[in-house]
Amino acid sequence: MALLHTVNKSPFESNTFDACLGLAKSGSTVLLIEDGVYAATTGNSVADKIKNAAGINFCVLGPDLQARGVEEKLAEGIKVVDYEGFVDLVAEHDAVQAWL
Amino acid sequence: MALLHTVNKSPFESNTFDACLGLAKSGSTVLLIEDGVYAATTGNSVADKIKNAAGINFCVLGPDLQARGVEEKLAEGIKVVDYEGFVDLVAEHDAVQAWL
Amino acid sequence: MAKKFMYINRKAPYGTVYALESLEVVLIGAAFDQDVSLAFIGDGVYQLTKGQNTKAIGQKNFSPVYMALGDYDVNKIYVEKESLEERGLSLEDLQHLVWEDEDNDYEEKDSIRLVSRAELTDVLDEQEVILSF
Amino acid sequence: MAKKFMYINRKAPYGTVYALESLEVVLIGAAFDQDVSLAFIGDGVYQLTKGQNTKAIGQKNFSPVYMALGDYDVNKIYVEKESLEERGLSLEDLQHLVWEDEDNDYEEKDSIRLVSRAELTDVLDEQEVILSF
Amino acid sequence: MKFSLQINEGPYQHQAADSAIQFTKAALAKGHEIFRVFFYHDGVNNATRLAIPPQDDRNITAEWVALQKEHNLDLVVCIAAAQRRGLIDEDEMTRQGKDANNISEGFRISGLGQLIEAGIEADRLIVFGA
Amino acid sequence: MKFSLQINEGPYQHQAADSAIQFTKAALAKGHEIFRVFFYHDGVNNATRLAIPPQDDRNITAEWVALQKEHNLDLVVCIAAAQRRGLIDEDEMTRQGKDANNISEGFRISGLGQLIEAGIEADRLIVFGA
Repeated sequence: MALLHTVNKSPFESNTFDACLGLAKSGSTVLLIEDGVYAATTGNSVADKIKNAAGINFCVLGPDLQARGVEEKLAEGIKVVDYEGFVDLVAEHDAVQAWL
Repeated sequence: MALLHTVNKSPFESNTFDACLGLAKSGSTVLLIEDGVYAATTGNSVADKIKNAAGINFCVLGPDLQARGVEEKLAEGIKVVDYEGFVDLVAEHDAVQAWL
Repeated sequence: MAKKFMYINRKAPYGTVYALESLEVVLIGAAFDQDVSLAFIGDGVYQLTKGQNTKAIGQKNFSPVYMALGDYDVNKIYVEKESLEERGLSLEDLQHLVWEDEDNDYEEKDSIRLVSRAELTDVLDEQEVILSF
Repeated sequence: MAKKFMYINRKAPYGTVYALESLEVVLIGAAFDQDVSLAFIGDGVYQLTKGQNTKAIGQKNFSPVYMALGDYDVNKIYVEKESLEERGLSLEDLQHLVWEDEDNDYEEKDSIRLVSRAELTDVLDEQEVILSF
Repeated sequence: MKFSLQINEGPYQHQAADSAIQFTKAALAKGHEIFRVFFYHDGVNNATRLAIPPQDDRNITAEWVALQKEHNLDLVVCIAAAQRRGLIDEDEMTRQGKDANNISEGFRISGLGQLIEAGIEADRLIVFGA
Repeated sequence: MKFSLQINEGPYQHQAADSAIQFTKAALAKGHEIFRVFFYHDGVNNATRLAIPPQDDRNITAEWVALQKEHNLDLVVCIAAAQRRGLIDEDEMTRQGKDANNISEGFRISGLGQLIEAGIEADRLIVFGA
């Protein structure tokens, strides 16, 4: 079993991203969408959290990165997907947990 | 001049309370309402923040504490007000900043 | 075949409607004979506190409804230990939720399962349908 | 007598409507000849980033409107330094907002004032009407 | 003292809508004047007359309407926010060629200038939101 | 694969309503089936036919209606959440003695059991909210 976790809140304003990391099992995937995409940017106070989350696959929704003008700030090791990639991730995992 | 700050988010889920403390001037008042009242409870991971905020007056809305069943957990040094007390606080301060 | 349904509750009561409307789904969902669990994580643990009194805020106090969950065969209620501790709460601060085991002479059993974050991670991992509020 | 109006912007754009609807108030409010300031704090600083492209999310890109604020005599735009730094941003990442000083031969001046948290505290303390979004 | 309120959230979803009512009642009880209540963002949803809350729950719109009648409150719904969200009055219905309207009595639809004016004319502006 | 969606927030206020539409379009484009879209909490506000968004902005309800027509989607609005928030159809209007209704074509009002069924019948349930 592997879950897909979606996070749509900014890691700077909400603890949602931390809560997700606390309960995401090794082998699961975290997809950052909406204001959650800021967690995928580099050079900031949360960047180490992704580096230190061993065994979790991180993806980010490209359309949301582009909308916010932070595409060039993307941290290493995070896969960018579009909405069709989002759909694929849902299909490839056993269930989806939305961290709202 | 002295501002009244209102905070209505839980300090455990949102950075709103921290943001307020960062910009509240000595002599101003912070009123905790709605889910913000949890910041007024004791024995938890945020309790020290109020203790360390020198020069700020802290108030909490009693009706919101009671609704949430945490009245008995109230930390020391925080004044409990009802809605009429809320109105008085607004009148006594020069302006209101709502930390949403 | 019954599916594993998990209701994730992460929000405090009254500040938003999610706690109440989540409870409404759980009660309706109980009729569908699925394998139902509830998890209370983060501020969600505040939903279960004793002594809620909403009179002065003008909202309905729905906390007594949690006591009825056992009667609906909703008796797997996971409460995350770390979430309680961060908030200065213990099980004593929560309502005592029970259910009657009809396979065991209607013995009264606790519904709340206090679990660590690591244990809850494994529980979540087994779920097939996760409803988030 | 003009009142000191402060618009506090603390939310990222597009995730919620607040950034857009705040901007709409600012534009309408500009006609009222008040002493207007804007503060961008926390995720609010993201409203001003360069290079926003909303085509793929189906929302309107309203970021060019910030460039027009100077024409509406809205030229006191406070950006909190600490908020930028926490997010790994610098002024270079934000749009260059300017206004023309008609008292000074229409000289082009910067609208953004990069201020520390301590400085912003003093600015907030002087306000008479604070609109929060 | 003269107060104005800005309400950013709709009924039931966030407590902001409730807090604003409780504040208004307390302010009026203490003899203050409410210059205007301005409903913005999802706050416009407080103004629907079509809501049917459960019988054992509060009816937020009805509470505003009762307060409006008793104290002649000026309850203003932002026209731009309301149009986006499907809150329209009879005039808007006709003008926009819609077949129904849903704004309750006691509320009036107007522009954002009314919010600025509320800030200028009142001694204090208080924002309720999420 | 068969997907069900739950939408917890209304249009414009939160991006959740937009993300759900984009996801639905992408899923359909990839040949998946959408078993049901269930609108809960403020999500019921997506179903109003009275919205008049600015001409240069998207019309979220109209997008759902277009998708519904093309793909015969089952768009279900939670009756309890809708009643609280003033979203009613013609039947509800008559039954409750209201003078107007505002649900758009393409949506149907039903109970929470439809959400549970959506979870049971679909291969995946995805929640969009705030």
